[in-house]
Amino acid sequence: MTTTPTASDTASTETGRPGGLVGRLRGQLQQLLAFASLIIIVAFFAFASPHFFTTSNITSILVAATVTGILALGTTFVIITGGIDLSIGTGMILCGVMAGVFLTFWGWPLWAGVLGAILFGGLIGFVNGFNVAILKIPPFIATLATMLIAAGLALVISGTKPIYFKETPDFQAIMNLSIIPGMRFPLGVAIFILMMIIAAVLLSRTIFGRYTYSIGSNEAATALSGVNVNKWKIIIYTVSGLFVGVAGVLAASRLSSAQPTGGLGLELEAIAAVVIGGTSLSGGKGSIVGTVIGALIMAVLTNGLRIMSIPQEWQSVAVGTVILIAVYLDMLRRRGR
Amino acid sequence: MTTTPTASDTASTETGRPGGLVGRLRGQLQQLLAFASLIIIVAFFAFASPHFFTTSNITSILVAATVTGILALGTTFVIITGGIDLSIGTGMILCGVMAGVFLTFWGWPLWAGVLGAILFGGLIGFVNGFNVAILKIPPFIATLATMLIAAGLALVISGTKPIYFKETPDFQAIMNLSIIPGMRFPLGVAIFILMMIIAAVLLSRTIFGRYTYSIGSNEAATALSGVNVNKWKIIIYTVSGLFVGVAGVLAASRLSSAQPTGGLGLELEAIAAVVIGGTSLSGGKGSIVGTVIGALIMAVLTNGLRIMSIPQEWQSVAVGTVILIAVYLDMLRRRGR
Amino acid sequence: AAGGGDAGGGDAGGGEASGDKPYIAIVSKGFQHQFWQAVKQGAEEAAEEFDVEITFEGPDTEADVDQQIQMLQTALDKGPDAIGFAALDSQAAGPLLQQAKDSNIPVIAFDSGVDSDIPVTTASTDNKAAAAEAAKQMAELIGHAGKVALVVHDQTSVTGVDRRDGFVEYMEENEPDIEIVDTQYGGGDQAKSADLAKAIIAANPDLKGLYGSNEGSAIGVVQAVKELDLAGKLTVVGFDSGKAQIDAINEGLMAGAITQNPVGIGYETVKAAVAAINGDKVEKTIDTGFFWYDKSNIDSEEIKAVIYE
Amino acid sequence: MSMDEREPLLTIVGASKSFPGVKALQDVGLDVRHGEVLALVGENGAGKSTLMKLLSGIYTPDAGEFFLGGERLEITSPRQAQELGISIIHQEFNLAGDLTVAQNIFIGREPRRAGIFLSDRELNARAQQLFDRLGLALDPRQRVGELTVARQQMVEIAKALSFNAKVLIMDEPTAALNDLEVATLFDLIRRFTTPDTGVIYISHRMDELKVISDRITVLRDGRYIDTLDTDSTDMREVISLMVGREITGEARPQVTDAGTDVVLSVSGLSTKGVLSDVSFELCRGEILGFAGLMGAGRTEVARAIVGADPKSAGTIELAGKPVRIDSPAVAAKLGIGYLSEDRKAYGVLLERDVKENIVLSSLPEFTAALGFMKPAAIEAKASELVTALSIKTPSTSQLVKNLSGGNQQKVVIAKWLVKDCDVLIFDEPTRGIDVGAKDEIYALLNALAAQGKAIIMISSELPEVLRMSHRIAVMCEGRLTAILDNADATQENIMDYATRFSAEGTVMA
Ligand SMILES: Nc1ncnc2c1ncn2[C@@H]1O[C@H](COP(=O)(O)OP(=O)(O)OP(=O)(O)O)[C@@H](O)[C@H]1O
Ligand SMILES: Nc1ncnc2c1ncn2[C@@H]1O[C@H](COP(=O)(O)OP(=O)(O)OP(=O)(O)O)[C@@H](O)[C@H]1O
Ligand SMILES: [Mg+2]
Ligand SMILES: [Mg+2]
Repeated sequence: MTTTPTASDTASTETGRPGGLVGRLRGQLQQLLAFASLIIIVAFFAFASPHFFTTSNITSILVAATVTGILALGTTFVIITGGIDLSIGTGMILCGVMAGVFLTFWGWPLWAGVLGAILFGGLIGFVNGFNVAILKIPPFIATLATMLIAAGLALVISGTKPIYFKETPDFQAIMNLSIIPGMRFPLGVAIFILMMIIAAVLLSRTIFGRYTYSIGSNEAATALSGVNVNKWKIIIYTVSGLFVGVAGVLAASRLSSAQPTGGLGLELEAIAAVVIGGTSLSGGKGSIVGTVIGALIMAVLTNGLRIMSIPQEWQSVAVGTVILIAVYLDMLRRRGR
Repeated sequence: MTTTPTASDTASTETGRPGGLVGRLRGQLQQLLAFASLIIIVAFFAFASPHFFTTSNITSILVAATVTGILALGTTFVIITGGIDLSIGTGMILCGVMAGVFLTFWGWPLWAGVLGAILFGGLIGFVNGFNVAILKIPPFIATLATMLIAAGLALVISGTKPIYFKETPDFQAIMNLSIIPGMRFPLGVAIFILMMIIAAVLLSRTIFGRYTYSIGSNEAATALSGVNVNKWKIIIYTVSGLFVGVAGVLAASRLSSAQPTGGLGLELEAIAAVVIGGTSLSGGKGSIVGTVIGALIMAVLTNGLRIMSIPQEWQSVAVGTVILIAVYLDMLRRRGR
Repeated sequence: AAGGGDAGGGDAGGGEASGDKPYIAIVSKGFQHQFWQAVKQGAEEAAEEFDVEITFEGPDTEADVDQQIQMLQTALDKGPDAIGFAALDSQAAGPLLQQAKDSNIPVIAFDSGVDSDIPVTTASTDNKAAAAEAAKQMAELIGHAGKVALVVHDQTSVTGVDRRDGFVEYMEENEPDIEIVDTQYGGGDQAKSADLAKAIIAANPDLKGLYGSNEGSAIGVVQAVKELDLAGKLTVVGFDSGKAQIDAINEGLMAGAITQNPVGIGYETVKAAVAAINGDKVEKTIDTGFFWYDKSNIDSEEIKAVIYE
Repeated sequence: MSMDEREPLLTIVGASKSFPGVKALQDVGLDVRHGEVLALVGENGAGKSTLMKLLSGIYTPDAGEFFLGGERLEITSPRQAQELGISIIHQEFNLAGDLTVAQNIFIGREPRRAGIFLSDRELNARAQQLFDRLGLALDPRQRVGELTVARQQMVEIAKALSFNAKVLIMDEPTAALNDLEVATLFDLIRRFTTPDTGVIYISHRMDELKVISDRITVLRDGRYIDTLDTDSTDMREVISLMVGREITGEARPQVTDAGTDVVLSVSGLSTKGVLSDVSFELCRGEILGFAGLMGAGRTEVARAIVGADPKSAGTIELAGKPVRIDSPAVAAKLGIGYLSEDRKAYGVLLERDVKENIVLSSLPEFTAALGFMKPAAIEAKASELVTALSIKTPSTSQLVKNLSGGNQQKVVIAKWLVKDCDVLIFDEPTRGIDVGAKDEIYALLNALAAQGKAIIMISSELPEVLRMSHRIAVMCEGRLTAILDNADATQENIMDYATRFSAEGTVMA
């Protein structure tokens, strides 16, 4: 493989930037290979339980993957820059609470409340970006602090009680509205898919995505080339925050209530999805398709083990083992190239 | 500050290897500066509450810091290599459960059971090291998987019930035995201090510590210098695992029972302590003194805010904010040099 | 509509693995704590007795509403004959309960109840009343005067809030000389609860009593008393049971505790589910009760039946 | 080249810069005239790179003023320097390895659509145009991380030339290039210089200066020494100004007799895609030079021998016994040391100090019982080598990243001198090293050989190869095309063998 003249094309597509048609096909082939783990897992469960491969359950999996998946999409950008964002879990909770504040406490119209909550996510991201880029606080610490602050504020602002969307009963439709007649295919999943497309386009076709890769690959060189690295880092964290806002709105919509707690641990799950999808925590490499596959692997595993009624204590053992195997195979394949 | 001729000495001591007497003194001075954040926080609480700065409460803080602190000490090595270990929290829980299995289920003598549990921690570390070094699974994913597996196994092995040390009532003395007559100074804290010394010596005076820094600084160059990087990585993760084992024994000893749940979240707390202490997550830099200071900052903050009866939801906001400020000031100081 | 089809399949296939037995999926509020393990034990006993298949699962923490909703969704997708459900947030579960109703799957609520008319019955304890009983006992033990503090396992979940409010409200209404100086939350983690109880004690040297709102919180409080050598000087009142609490009561470290009847809750839940499947009539509420136990009655048959090690 | 009577294009007056413990520049001034190539020379650590970093906005000067075309400049950032027309090729590469060649060249200047959307097609086309114009055979779509050092250097050059700069600064652009590539580079420089532009050219290769420069400015120990007209100057004078003493570099070695007992025997060595069937023998006391064009596979031979890259075929015998080497650790244990050509990626630990780097490969020898290190012995050894190689550093506790490029290179060499290896493979060992120090390193290599060590020296500088090697192996496209005795070798026949099988084997047309 190394000797084929287009090996470089493959490599470049791995980073989401297809180089010509051949490269594009090769890139897709490679993603298909990563896809293989997912397919094997799905096939296994479909074989093991008659309840797994039903339209209804597949929808359930997509619903379950939506919130973490959207978090993972947004945080993929941050991770490609070589950063990390631990605040996405509790940040999402805080955005949900803000939706409750806007809609229920302040009586804003639906669209304004939703927009407000999403922008609030952007604000959290902006603060992270500012702390990382301007104050030079390491991303791990900067976002850990935001994680704690967001968790606290969600409780403070909500008065440690769930906020229900009494004024805007339609709010729950954002996640739950069935958009395909005769099927339980909720709007939230469609939004998830839309977010995938937005993320993929952003990462592979825009200047924003290019600088994301460039900063992650060699921040000093990028700065020396005259790119305003600080500005772009702030933008990247802010965009990731907007994804957090969307996830927060969907999570609250799903539960018809803004729960002021929880969210902790979701950041690890989202980051795991990103890394399982082949994005490197040291930056410079990664793709949206990978993240989507990673998020689906996690969701399918959790769902499948529950459907099979595996005792709960064994479930986490199984998830851990499967993650190890899937990533190991992926490594083998990459080294094999 | 910027222009002092021996600032380079300072820099090298920062990583724990004193360069001559002057360098040593300067290094200590610098740690003192990092120490300053801690002192300020302590001073603040001492001023704010008369109940804070009492022998009894200081002991409480040390007891509270012991388990997380020992985890942080061990994981400092892993982080200096540029790795990360998410399995320390649940791994510790599993080691406690194993102590229960050895002592209560299998009736081993006290010393054997304790040793067995510590070595079991080493085994967990070895598995992580093997997965990272040989299978080339990224540390984040390798240890995330171990985290899940350990959490599950702790439940499975214990039968989802706490294990009590009925056969070895002395077991609880390991953490709780009062070693200074007339004062409530428990053995566990002394063990914590002993572990600090061991870790500091390992990191700064032995070939083990030197390779830890080398691998973190430039793994490829270290390998090309003829160092068996894979072997040393496994050793480093194993040693970190032994610290996890010690922490697990102490945690179980404190409660006179091996609790099969919990531990999740402790890994982030320990990693935060390490990073607050100035160790870089990108590897190559760090010190044990820093980690100890970091762990104490976390413990003092939590305790002080509780002593002041700050409402819990505000506590996490305050902790997050203080961490941000402390690390920001530390950055300023470093950049200032 | 698809859900209905699935449920039908479930009926025909008889749920999980073993052929014709009715299948009851139980989604609780927790799974790792001894309390929930005891509920599970009761449910399993009933399953044995009535020859039905059950599964029992619950989220990692009682704050994790979303995880519970996912578990409920998965349970519905498995097409059970009945569902046992202890809601972390009734409102959040609304759409899924509706889905269960549409699919004709009877829902049995347990523990603290579900705020909805869909469940055919609710097997629960009144947590608030139970906590008030703990407050009453505490007041008597400390002579109706002095400072007390609470270590609560959770700030937002129904059990956490009820067990806090029941205690606090009783004191406010009935004990003018008792001052509640602090309430802190330890997530039910023993070590963390011990650390924060020590901080409360340090900040209030004249504290008379401490109340731990569940097993982990109560044991944490006991541990703090132990580490500070305050046995006998501080009155500790707990909640739930478990070996450590029983030992603490026997050793005099803890004055006493409230226990619900978790085994009974589990048993009644499955029993009611079986009745609902068979189309029998069930009472709208099943009160599983709560009990105060201390050194004096801990060995009685009545208490032995409702506490667990 | 015609000189202008106008004011100098660029003037630096009184520039000073200190680092902790180091006065890197003291009151340095120079000027670049319109249309000229000004060479800047000086020993390692003389302050050349630092001066250029002041000019390109990376460091802020402690004192000093800059004038471009008579106007005073306030340089605050690299971007601003670029906008002012100052373009620089740094001594250390500044490329994003995960991006492609074209993406690297146009970072920050991407052709956009609708403000935010990219067109890689257009980007690649522009890069291709640039390469065509410059006559470089680079693939715009190749990932930079996959390129050899030399090709990465070409990317840097292309990038610098793609700005419409007034002043082009090149900090040791030829350190990784061989003669043919250097010739092409000079061509590019000549085409670049017009009456409105100027070039500052930094190099340690004295022979190049005659060819390309108009004047030569000499720095020593951070101070300005003198500026000379190239045409009327003898290079020996420049060198003595640089180092403060006379150097008598011989053109050809006094080749002592190499031994005849074979230490290392490589046969049929192949790697996936690069090497095919490379066989040679290396004797005790011998220096075997490896010559070849960029990408000929010399580095690959070395990496395959020490097990840094997997071999697809071939056997290696050490003192007659076949050995299996699958990692550099095994190689080191067997007494084979490898010094990489890419010091930043594979040579130094930038964030660690000098002594730690020097003893890295031989740490077990400085370790007592229970793994405790012997700090005194380490310090003594490190100091010894700092003196022996005249490494310019305030102390052995200085972080390596704070050393000048050439001094970093010396640290890497020191690392392998400490370790007692029977076979040493030096890949471009004098990359970035000044003339004076080069002589010292040559002397060291000769001494090592005289002690009976076997040395492979890979070098892109033919004079160096000719001067040092007993025998010279020439490679082309992954094959060994000849092994010549020193006496038979000339620059001409080496180049002949180096281009033996290649119609389009060179990077530059
Ligand atoms: N960031 C820094 N911190 C401390 N010292 C530095 C730093 N950068 C350079 N120096 C010191 O300044 C002096 C001049 O370094 P510079 O890199 O300018 O040398 P140079 O002439 O380019 O040498 P070379 O030919 O080896 O590249 C050296 O002694 C070097 O150690
Ligand atoms: N990391 C890599 N990935 C892909 N191809 C590579 C890599 N490194 C080297 N090559 C290819 O291997 C061939 C041999 O390169 P090598 O570095 O061994 O040559 P060299 O003779 O040392 O030349 P140079 O002067 O460039 O160092 C070249 O065609 C090069 O493109
Ligand atoms: Mg230089
Ligand atoms: Mg080479």
